[in-house]
Amino acid sequence: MRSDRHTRAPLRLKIAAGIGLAFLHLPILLIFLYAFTTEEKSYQFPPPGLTLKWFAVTWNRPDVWEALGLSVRVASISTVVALTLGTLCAAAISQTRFFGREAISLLVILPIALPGIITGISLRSAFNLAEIPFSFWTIVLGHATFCVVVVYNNAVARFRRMSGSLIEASMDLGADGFQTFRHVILPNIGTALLAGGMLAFALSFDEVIVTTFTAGQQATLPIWMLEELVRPRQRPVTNVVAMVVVLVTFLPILAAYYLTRDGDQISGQGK
Amino acid sequence: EMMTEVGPGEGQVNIVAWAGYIERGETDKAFDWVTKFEEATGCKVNVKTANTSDEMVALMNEGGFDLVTASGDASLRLIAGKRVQPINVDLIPSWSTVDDRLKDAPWHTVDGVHYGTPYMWGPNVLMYNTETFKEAPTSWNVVFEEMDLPDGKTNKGRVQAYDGPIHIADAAQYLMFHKPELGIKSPYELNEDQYKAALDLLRVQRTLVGRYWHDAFIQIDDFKNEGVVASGSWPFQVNLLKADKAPVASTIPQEGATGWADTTMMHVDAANPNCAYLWMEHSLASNLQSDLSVWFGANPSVPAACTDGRGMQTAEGCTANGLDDFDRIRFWTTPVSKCESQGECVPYYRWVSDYIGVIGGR
Amino acid sequence: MPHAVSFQKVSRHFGSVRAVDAVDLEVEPGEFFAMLGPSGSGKTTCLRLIAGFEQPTSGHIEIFGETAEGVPPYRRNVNTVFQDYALFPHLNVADNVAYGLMIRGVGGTERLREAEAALEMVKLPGYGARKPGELSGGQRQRVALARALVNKPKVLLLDEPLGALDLKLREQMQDELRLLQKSLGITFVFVTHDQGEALSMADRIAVFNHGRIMQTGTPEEIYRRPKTRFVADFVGSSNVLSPALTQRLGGPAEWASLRPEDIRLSTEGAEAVVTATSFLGSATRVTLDLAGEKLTVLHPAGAPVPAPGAKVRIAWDKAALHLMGPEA
Amino acid sequence: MPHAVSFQKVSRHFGSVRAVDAVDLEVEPGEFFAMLGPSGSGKTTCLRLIAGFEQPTSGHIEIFGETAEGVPPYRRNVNTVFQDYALFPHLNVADNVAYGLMIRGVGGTERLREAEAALEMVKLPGYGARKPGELSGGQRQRVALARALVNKPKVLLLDEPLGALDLKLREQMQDELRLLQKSLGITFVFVTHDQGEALSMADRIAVFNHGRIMQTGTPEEIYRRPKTRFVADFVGSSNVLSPALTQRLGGPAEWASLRPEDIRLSTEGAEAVVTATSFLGSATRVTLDLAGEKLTVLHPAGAPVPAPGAKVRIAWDKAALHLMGPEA
Amino acid sequence: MSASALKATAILPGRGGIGGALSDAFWRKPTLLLFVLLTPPLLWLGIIYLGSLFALLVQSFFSIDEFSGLVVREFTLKTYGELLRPANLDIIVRTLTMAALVTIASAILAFPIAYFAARYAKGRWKAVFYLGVMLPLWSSYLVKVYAWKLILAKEGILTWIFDKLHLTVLIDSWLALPVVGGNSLSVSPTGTFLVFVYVWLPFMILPVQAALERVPSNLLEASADLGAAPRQTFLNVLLPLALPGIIAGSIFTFSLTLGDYIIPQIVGTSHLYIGMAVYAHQGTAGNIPLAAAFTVVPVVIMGIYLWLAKRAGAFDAL
Ligand SMILES: Nc1ncnc2c1ncn2[C@@H]1O[C@H](COP(=O)(O)OP(=O)(O)OP(=O)(O)O)[C@@H](O)[C@H]1O
Ligand SMILES: Nc1ncnc2c1ncn2[C@@H]1O[C@H](COP(=O)(O)OP(=O)(O)OP(=O)(O)O)[C@@H](O)[C@H]1O
Ligand SMILES: NCCCCNCCCN
Ligand SMILES: [Mg+2]
Ligand SMILES: [Mg+2]
Repeated sequence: MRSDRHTRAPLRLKIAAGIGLAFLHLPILLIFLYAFTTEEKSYQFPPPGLTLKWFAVTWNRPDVWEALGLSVRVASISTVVALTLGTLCAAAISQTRFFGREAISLLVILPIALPGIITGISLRSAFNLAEIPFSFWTIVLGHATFCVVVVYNNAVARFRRMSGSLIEASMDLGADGFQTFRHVILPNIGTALLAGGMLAFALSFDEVIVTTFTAGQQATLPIWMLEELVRPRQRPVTNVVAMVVVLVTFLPILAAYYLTRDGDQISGQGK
Repeated sequence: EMMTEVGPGEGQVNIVAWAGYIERGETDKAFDWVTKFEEATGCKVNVKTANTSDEMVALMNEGGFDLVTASGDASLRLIAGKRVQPINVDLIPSWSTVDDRLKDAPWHTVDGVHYGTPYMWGPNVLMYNTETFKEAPTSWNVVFEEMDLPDGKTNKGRVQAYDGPIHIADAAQYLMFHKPELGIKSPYELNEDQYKAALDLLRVQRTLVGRYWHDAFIQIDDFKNEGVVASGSWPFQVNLLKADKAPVASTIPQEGATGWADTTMMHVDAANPNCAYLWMEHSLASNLQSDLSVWFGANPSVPAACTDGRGMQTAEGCTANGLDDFDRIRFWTTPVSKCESQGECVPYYRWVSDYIGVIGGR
Repeated sequence: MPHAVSFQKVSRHFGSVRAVDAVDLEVEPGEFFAMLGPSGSGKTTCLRLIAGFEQPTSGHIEIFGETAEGVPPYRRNVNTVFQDYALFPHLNVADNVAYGLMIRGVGGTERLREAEAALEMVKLPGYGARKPGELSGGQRQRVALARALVNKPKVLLLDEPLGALDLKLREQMQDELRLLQKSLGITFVFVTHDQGEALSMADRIAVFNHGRIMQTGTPEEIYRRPKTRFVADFVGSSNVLSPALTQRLGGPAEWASLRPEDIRLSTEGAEAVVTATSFLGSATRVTLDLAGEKLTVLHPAGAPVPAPGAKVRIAWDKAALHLMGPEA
Repeated sequence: MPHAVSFQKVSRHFGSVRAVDAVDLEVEPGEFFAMLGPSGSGKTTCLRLIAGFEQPTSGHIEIFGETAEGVPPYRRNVNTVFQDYALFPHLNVADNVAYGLMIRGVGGTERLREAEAALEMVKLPGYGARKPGELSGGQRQRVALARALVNKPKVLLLDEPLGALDLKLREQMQDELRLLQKSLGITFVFVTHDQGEALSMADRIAVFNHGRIMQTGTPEEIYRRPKTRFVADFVGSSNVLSPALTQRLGGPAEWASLRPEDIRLSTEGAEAVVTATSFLGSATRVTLDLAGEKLTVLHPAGAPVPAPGAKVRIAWDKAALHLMGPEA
Repeated sequence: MSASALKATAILPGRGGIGGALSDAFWRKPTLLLFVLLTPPLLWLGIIYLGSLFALLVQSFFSIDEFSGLVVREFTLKTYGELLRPANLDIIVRTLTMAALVTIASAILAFPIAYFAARYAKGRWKAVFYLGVMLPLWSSYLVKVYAWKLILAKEGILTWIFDKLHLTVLIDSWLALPVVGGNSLSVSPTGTFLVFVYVWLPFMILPVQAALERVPSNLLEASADLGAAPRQTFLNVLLPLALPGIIAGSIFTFSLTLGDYIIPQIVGTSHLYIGMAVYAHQGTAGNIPLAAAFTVVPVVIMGIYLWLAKRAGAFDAL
């Protein structure tokens, strides 16, 4: 391995990258800071004092748990749907050649390339036309639609890197279509699906706009936050929730990183 | 299709309401007029907050709600659009206690049929920062015309206005006082010239306003953090800011004030009609009217609420909130083209698009 | 006994491309059969037709006397060593080798034992626990071989299995492959575009061009008695003489081939001019200009090499001039 | 006149890996210089040191008499043809070739004219408008060559430029490259791990192993008089004889090399057993077992080939046995 | 081994069962497999999603009854007439300008981060960069936006910091500028712009980094070899090759800016953006036809954009 031909980065690049990262993170540190402020009605800087009580307060607020529960359920189901649809699509696109392939790759990207508000109000007015009442499933419908693409992209990229002859090799060795899927395809695209699934979960978990239009009266975590931020009861509670979400997701993100990185190395080793 | 009897509750009722209208003690434990209702009737109350009358109409048009606390500029539209159903006042025992001035008010009574129960009414006040204004401003000009405020600094960027087309009426009312030659009879009935004058005034206002207020809570925030010192507002914001010890007060300047008189109306396709009727009765019969008028700083539709001790309100409080100013307030109502005062007026849909234009700088 | 593989007028067209065009072919059981030809001549497609990855557009294929059309690859007792090996990156070497057995439901210990035996056969004992990524090219190639052989196929197909290896390793693997094939007695069908490889390894060779077989025969036949100009040219860098030149040199007016190693620089015979020389180690390649046609001579090591520009005379045995007819 | 390239005790270490280890090297102006060696022996690193992509850990480098250390690649009048060509995928062929001119500020028409001339030189006239992706491997190689040559560098570095091409194309390009180098007179430094390529193309060869130069010399010197076992073994598949065997065969107790083509099957001389034969076309390779050591003989075409298992006797010219000393 | 090899038949029996039969069928008729693979996603995306989108666009040819606010389902171009009124054109132009500026700024900010992560960061540092980009992506969008409100408010953190540094004059003179300025940073287009850039930046970094990782380092060496100084290599090789990644990223930044209505509502001057206009007409005013007509704008723009991006090969970099 000699990817490291350039040993040192130019100083200017380091500074620019550092400033960029700082720009990305200072506001997040601020969010963390205000999870500890003693001031509950409005924020003032610097915070008048620090306290841990908001963690307990948050823990004891049933509305937080309700919203969190709904968000987790919505994101999980959306991710499962996106994984299924995205993988099917990726398999069709990369394993076969047919008229309209290009159109399909465009179709998959459309829901994320069009602003969320369009997805939102299209679905909402379609629900109205079809007289479908808002429910858990209307939210999932909206979320899964724009999550498909992240799974699809990851899977297509992995399929592309996966040597085409692997599938033939498996069949050659006596495995039929299903056995090949189970023993060769799945293990090889697994980490890509994991990464895609995580991104899909993240997108769904944090989606405000599409949810606003497809949730009716249900509150997912972001909708709860919107309400809470606009009409604050105990402001730091939102910060506690945001902070906990970041910390809780830290490990899975790291895990996904190492998993997909290894996957790339394996499939890239063909020389 | 008016209901003839109230059956057992369905378990829930969905209400579109103004911010601060339906409290269950979450912001302040003392103000809770929901919990007891839920316990007594088994009807869980779900509230969707709306910020403008237009939002309310849109939500009701879309459906999924049982009740709405509609102001006069929304109620007639809802009735005309057949979004709300006639109310059988016989099923609401406390109907008789309603303020006589409101019982047959034209914004909820059409051809003698009632489309709701009155909820609350009040003025749109001028809220101001008491550190900037040592004395209450006497004219709305502080938010309409560029000037130096008593603290010696310009009002540019330090005042706000309501982000709803109905604010055109505030401008018209201001002109009624200052430009009588325009001949405005009602701020909701404007001919082309009068309308144009109002828009011109609002265009001047646009240069003074940094950000329009759309949400009561965001306005509160702007008064705290963005250096806003004067704006048309609701007593509700004044109350909350005062509770936070912010230096604000409110007044009704010499030009008078527009205001609102809201009605609890029921959706034609209400899924929970029984709970809806139970709520309407509750809204008139319980501590609600009294506590609400304290909480929001406005006037109950049941005058007895000021005095009968069911809630926190007192006779003095009601007077302070303007219970006796009913005739001075010009209540929100939907502008229509066939208007009473001068035959041909600019209809509301133009108010909507033109106000968007004004905010956008046109 | 039926042929190991038999093609009867087999064609495989892709749109307007005739990848395989009315090919008749017979591979005998136990034979080491090479398919040789330039890039795009249809060798791989032929192999894929045998393996079942392609279906013939027309014609009939039999494997050991049984009809193969319509039988999916996983039901053919035929295994393939892929050009890029196609080892499963997520499985270690032992599991790669045991894959076919696993699919057939052979139990865990049993199949690992057999895999280890196969690895021993390809001289990789004890490598079972490694991942394919941790092997060198030659080692991977052997694992691919073991993975195919462990299933005891009736025919083993190899698609340029040595293409990616460097020269030294390639020579070594050539010897090993041949030994293995002879000792196992399995029919090997081997695709290559390297004529040296085909000549040195195969029992018989089919030379492909444009989807058709130009000639089938033993290496000696192919090398010494090419039927066409194409074969003569492609197999060993032979000199192909035009009818005019052949006639000038004393033969009939036919196309002819003349091997570079059969030409001697001599004191008598036709005169030619040296245009270039190139040292090959075991010999020097001398390029001549003979009456406007290019001629290559393999000049044995040791003897003095003429300089470019020198005039030389050339001679050869009568028998070395191989005639291919006027229209080859 | 100074050397084109001169290394004085140049080392380049990567951590504990001594990629290039105290190398002394001189390349003469106008020379076709080959660096030959197994994978990982430091050839590429040497080339990168000349191009300026690597800096020596110690030692001194001069290019045409000027110190090269500390001079960035873009200020060296040296150009490289990369192993995988490194053509810019976003530029068409003409713009690729004209890149160096564009960088130097040569005007649009002028540089396209020069690019076209360079393309003509590599026999790709009229290909300017294509994208690199639309070319075959050989064509890309030529574009890379044109792109380097158009800058008229003083030294042209080529890192296994023919590695990715197939046999036929490779032979053709070898001839073309040599012609071009001779006609332009530019110094070529050429890296390869294919001994045949080095022998047939270079004026001089440096054989690398483990970051060190084992021997430098003309192809003939390298081939016929290898200084060490490693060189003998690596350059042309020579037979390397142990001191014991050499002695048995009548020589001194030294390591020796004996070329396969120098051995004759004969009626007298040492007796050996044939273990394998392999038809190479122009000859047959016969593998023998001589007193337990393996010996390869290149048996000329035409003569009858002994079967495996047969006993044969072998003979060679005294001069063919090249002694390398007791410790080579 | 050889003996048993010769005994077996050349053609083996199938696995049997439904799996076996289905597998054989798929093998024999690949179009059947394709059909099975594509049906679910096409039903979902092609029928439900595109169907809804189409139904929405159809509504732009309806109008609403001006008094009751109910939709009149008769074909008319009236709504488009309304869309083309100057006030609405202002909104469209304003939004496009903002989206373009946000995209350019994101690209400029993203490039060094992506470049460093792709070329120089190794091992642990690579992981740090990855987390550094992913974590902001995972932190709540809304909370981030509100954090910015806190930073930008007149009584906010920036003011506090600049005040401590005695540099308040800097902010004030910027805010005094026409067009970009305003009463405070949080009530100015500058503020809206900053928050947009902040929130969408990771969406730009990831594809740019992916594209840069795919640029073989020997192309950069080839460029240097041909005489190009680092700056020239950047302009002539690196930038063009990273372009698909930048375009892929810009699909996000551009489209997300086009449609967002929350950020300009929280941090901004009450000037409408397309997202807010759609939201207002749909939700506040109940004017679905006009809202639908407004959505046609991003749909058309993104349609063209995607088509161009596809041609530039940006989809591979997404
Ligand atoms: N799936 C396919 N679709 C279209 N054309 C194909 C397909 N497979 C092969 N071909 C074409 O058929 C011809 C023969 O291809 P084939 O792979 O059999 O050649 P080959 O002899 O193996 O060449 P190489 O030595 O380059 O591997 C070529 O022209 C090729 O482009
Ligand atoms: N950037 C680097 N970092 C670490 N080790 C390196 C680096 N570049 C080269 N090496 C090591 O230095 C040694 C020589 O490498 P080099 O690339 O010069 O070999 P080579 O002779 O060109 O081999 P090949 O024929 O495989 O190209 C190898 O062991 C290699 O792994
Ligand atoms: N991380 C949350 C940002 C919201 C992005 N939503 C994308 C959906 C587009 N339809
Ligand atoms: Mg092939
Ligand atoms: Mg190298």
